[in-house]
Amino acid sequence: MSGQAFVDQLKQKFGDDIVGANLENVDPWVEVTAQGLLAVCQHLHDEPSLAFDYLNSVTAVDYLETDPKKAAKADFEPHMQVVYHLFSMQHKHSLVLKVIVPRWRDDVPGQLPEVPSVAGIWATADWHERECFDLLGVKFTDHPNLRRILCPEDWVGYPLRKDYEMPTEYHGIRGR
Amino acid sequence: MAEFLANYLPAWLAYMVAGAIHVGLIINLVAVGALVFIWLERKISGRIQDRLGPTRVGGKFGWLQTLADGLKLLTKEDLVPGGADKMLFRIAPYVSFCASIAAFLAIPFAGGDYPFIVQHVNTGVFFVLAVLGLEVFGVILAGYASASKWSLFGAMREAAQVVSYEVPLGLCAVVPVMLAGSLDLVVIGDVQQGWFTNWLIFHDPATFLIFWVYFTCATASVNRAPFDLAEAESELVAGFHTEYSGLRWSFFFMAEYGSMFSVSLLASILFLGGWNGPLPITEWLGLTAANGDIAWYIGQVLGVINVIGKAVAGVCVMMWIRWTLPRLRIDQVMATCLKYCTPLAAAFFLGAVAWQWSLPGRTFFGLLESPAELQSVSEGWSDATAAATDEDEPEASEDQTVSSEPSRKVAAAKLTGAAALQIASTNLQGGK
Amino acid sequence: MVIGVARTDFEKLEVYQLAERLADLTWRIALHWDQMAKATLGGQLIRAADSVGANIAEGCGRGSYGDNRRFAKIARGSLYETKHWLRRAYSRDLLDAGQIEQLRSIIDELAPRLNAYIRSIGRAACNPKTDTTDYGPRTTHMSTLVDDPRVIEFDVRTDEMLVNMGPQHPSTHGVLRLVLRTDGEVVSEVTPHLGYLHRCAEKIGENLTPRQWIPYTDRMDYLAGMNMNLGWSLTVEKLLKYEPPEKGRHLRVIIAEMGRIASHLVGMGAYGLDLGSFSPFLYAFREREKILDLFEEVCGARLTYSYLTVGGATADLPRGWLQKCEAFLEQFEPIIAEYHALLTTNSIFIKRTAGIGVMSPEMAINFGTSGPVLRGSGVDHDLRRDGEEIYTAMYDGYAFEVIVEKDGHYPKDHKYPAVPHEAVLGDCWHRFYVRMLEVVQSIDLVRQAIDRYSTAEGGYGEPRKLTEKLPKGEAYLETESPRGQMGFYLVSDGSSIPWRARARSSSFCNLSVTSDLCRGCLIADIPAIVGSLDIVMGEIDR
Amino acid sequence: MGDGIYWPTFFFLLFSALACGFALAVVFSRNVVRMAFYLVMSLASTAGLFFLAGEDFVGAMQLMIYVGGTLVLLIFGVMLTSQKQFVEMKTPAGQWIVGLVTGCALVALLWMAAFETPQWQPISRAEAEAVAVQPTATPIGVALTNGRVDQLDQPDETLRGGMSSYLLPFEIVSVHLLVVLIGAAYLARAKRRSPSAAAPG
Repeated sequence: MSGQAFVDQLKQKFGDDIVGANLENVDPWVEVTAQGLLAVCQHLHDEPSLAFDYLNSVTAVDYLETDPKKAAKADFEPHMQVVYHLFSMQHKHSLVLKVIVPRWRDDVPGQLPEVPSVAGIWATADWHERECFDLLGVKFTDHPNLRRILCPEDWVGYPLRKDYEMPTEYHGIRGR
Repeated sequence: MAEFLANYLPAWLAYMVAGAIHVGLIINLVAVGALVFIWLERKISGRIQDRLGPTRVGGKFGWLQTLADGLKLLTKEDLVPGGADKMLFRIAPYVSFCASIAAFLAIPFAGGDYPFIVQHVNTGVFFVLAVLGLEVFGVILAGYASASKWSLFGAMREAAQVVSYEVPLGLCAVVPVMLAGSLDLVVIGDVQQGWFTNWLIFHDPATFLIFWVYFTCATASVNRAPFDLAEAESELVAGFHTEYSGLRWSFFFMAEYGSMFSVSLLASILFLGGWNGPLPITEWLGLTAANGDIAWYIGQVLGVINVIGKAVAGVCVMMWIRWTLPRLRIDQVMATCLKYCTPLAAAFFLGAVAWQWSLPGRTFFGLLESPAELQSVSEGWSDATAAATDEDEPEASEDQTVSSEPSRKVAAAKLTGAAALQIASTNLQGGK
Repeated sequence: MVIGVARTDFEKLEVYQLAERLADLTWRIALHWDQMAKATLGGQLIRAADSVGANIAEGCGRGSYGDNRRFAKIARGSLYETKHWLRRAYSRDLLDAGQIEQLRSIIDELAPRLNAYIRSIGRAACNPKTDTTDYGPRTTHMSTLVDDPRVIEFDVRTDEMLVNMGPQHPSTHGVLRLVLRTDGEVVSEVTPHLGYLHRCAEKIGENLTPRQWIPYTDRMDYLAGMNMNLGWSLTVEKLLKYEPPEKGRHLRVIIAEMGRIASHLVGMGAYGLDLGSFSPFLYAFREREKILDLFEEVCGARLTYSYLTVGGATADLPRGWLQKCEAFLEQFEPIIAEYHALLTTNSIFIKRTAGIGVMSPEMAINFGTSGPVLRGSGVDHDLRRDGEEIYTAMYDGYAFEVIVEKDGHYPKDHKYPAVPHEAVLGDCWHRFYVRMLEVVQSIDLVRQAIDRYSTAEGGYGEPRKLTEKLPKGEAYLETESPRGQMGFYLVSDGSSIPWRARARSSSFCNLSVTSDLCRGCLIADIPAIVGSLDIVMGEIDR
Repeated sequence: MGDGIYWPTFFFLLFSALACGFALAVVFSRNVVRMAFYLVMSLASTAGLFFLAGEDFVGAMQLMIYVGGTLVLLIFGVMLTSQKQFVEMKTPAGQWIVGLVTGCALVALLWMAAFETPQWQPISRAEAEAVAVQPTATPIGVALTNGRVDQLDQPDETLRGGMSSYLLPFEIVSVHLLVVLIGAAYLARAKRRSPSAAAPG
């Protein structure tokens, strides 16, 4: 199935939940709204002709230019992309899904952006989402156990965010 | 020895000196034995694993390596965990070590009229097995007093395992006892003199098989791989001795090697002819009591070398197994004991009884005539009525034993056994 | 050390549920009172009513029975205080008849149950699953009669223990920490805790050019550094749309497959260690050393190579290296039979691994496992055959079969020991076996690659410029590294430094099945199961 | 030096002092495992007394059954079931009194029994040394299987036949022990609520 036809088909089924697609990139991607993510994923997983039964990775990319000079020239508004890489064991094809959310919910610093958890569809999402929450501060709603996984439980901040600053001290250990 | 010393010293001092010498020899045997065995284990494991093992300390073969290790252990801090029961924690290694040493009290190193033995206990087999079972107590105390969960797991495993393995171990030891007609280790060793065909392992197929059951159970009861569940380093860090350091830790090791040595000694006496070599060389060379003290003494020393050599071979086999096999799981260890070893031991025991009943007076799988020492015991098996009617039976057996230069003690033990069997047969008759 | 920590799921306690109902009801009642009543009586009443449940919960979380009992008694005090405030409210005409009836029914039930609960603490932990204590006269539905069908007979009752396996433990392969809930030797729950080796390599990747990040990939799966280098290089090349020359392609196959052999040797040896067999470990390291010698000759390093890089490799293979490599393979191949004798076909080894930690293919896929772990469950998937074009092109024209049990048997291109009848597809034994067979397969592949390499024309692939600008866009690529599919995700904004560099670790996903695989096993099975997943913490924690 | 020290007496006193001392330690100790440890020492000293009396078999039996078996199992049980690490035991005053009364009664009984035994006088050294050490296991084994050794000189054949053996009582005791063991295992099985059955009901 060609890229465009596939996107059209998805759009037909899910309407406005499919926000857009980039078919020019090396790995083409489809953009989904946070509200529609669960339904789309369930469809991708269950539909026999697609059968995306394998979730390679869940991660997020923080789009924020911290340098004020470059920020003026940046071609994007600050936002957060949550990226899902899917694969089908049966058909040996892959797909990239993206969910774009604000860096902070309602633009209040400290309020984590929310994306529904897909751990109910792919068990592996459990740990990937925990890592994503830990390092990038994306809150996956309805996640069975959303705790930090790589950093200590009492760590402050989300290290992979572009505006993260390493704490000067952690339990008496100098940070920088 | 006390009698000998009494010629030169006052009686009370003679007893003390003799006792001190005996105890000193035994402690040295265990301690030096442990040193040698640790070195041996390192060399053997090195060779098995395609490397050299220790090479530096003490010259060519690194033979002083254990001593260097010992010195290092001596200088290490003696740690006691904060939450531990301090008294029990400190005392536990000594309990293990004492039990391990005590087993050597009743193990003879050479037989005959004046056997090389610290204390001639006439129920030697039983005593050694009982005392070996005490070693587990130190391990359990150590595991419990350490206040560490890993130690506790180790102790629980040890308790379950050793208590279970004593059953088949005892059953296996009963077979030589039955064939020799005595619980006395000296007697059991002496009845196997002559050619290697007289060794009890070759007595019949059942004894041959039960020897391997014995060896398996012995390995398990001294906690050697693949049964080293109590210290299973890949699961329990170091099991019961996780919290120990320095000298106390080394005491556990000395106890372990001491026990390995004593069960191997027991195996060599019970099954492998004890101090009797495969060929009756001492008899050929005339190294017997009849040819004077010096000859007798040399013969005895040869016997000691024989028995220790066999035991060391047994220890080496245990090491070989350890560096080859993976470890069993605790439920598999228990299943091995309860489902395989115990029934097998029982079956082979019955097999040995049946063999002895049907083919009395034969040895080496029934191919050869038994030596005279075994005859007197096996007579009881042959025909109860015949024994009962033969009034001169005790004297007859004495004649036999005298003719083949056996020890008086063997004869005495046989006499009691023969008398008892005689009564038994009369009883059977009376019952009819 | 505390044996028998009370469980913290207080929510399931009936006393707690009643206390919750009481607190919520008083809240709803007091909400409609006037300002004066709210400020005086209402606040006090709600505080007292809330404190009943809060103290039960806090006591439950305290761990020791003494504390628990103390807090439960405070809860009882709060209940009496609530009663007092309700009596005042009643006498001041703040409650109607219906409300009084509701409150009375709750309090009448709560008071005796709370008393019974206080008495029961210590006799049974506040663990609703094991708790059969009768909480009072009215709780007929929680009978402890022997013929009650809900009561089952268990083994000898022992206490639960919470044990930390790791981060310093001989068999957790580095700094993994497993928290075990055990009952005697049986493990009821395993919770992995990671992050002891976390260096946030991805953050470092956002500050370095792709070629500068290569050494950091070495330190992910430090037992197969070459394969990590390859994965990242290919990802960058995918974004650059660059194809290395043919000779470089074969060079990469030689190096990657040798890396796979070296890595599987550690996996095999360490698995022996986990099961208490020491010698195979040294045999494996003896052979691995020879591979490391070869690698050292190639790039000068023995562990962190940084050899394969964006564009090809940092240098061509030295002269005479291929002969040494072939000599090694010649010497190594017959030795594998020894490993089979010591481990694969050893009956104790089979007893310890067969039928242990069985993972169904569905579960393996659902948990995103990969590599030998996935194929050990019978899923026919290998990225060298099924991966993306840029990766499969490397193996184009090579003859190899995916090592997986299909239709009840493994590929028959070599002579392998037979599968024991105890082994179940997806158990520890199969995972181990797949690794052993992959070693043989890799030997084959290296031989093929050596043939092709020596006849190929052209260069081996010069490294790209260190500060070369990347095209704008993003690329994700997974490669088949020894432990599974190692994925790299590269987002570029057009500068020479990536906007985002992400490493998707295979061991990370493989480890995530631990708690499901280990449920209800014995303590000794945990090293067996975790070892069969063959994890490397450097890659998991990154 | 003359007679010097008569060592058997010395060891008798030593072992009995140890046995009594550790027995008292058992009574006054509160920690269950320490108690077990003291009990082991006390029983081992008693075994020493047996060895001293030439009863090797009974001594070894004492070691094997009590020390190696019973007490190990006791500690095993404590380890498996204890709520916290080191179990302390407190004895209420009432139990002290009961214990004291029972203990005193027992001591009085033993005292009487000991002094009513006619041989309870020290024998001369010459007599002591003249007593030959006999094998201890053989008579027991024989008595178990086919005949009573103490009645060997019974002249009447028929009477001798009647006192054939201890095998039947021994078997009865064994079976009895087995029954006790199974019963204990049955009682020790804890009852727990099955999660599956509780969920729907």
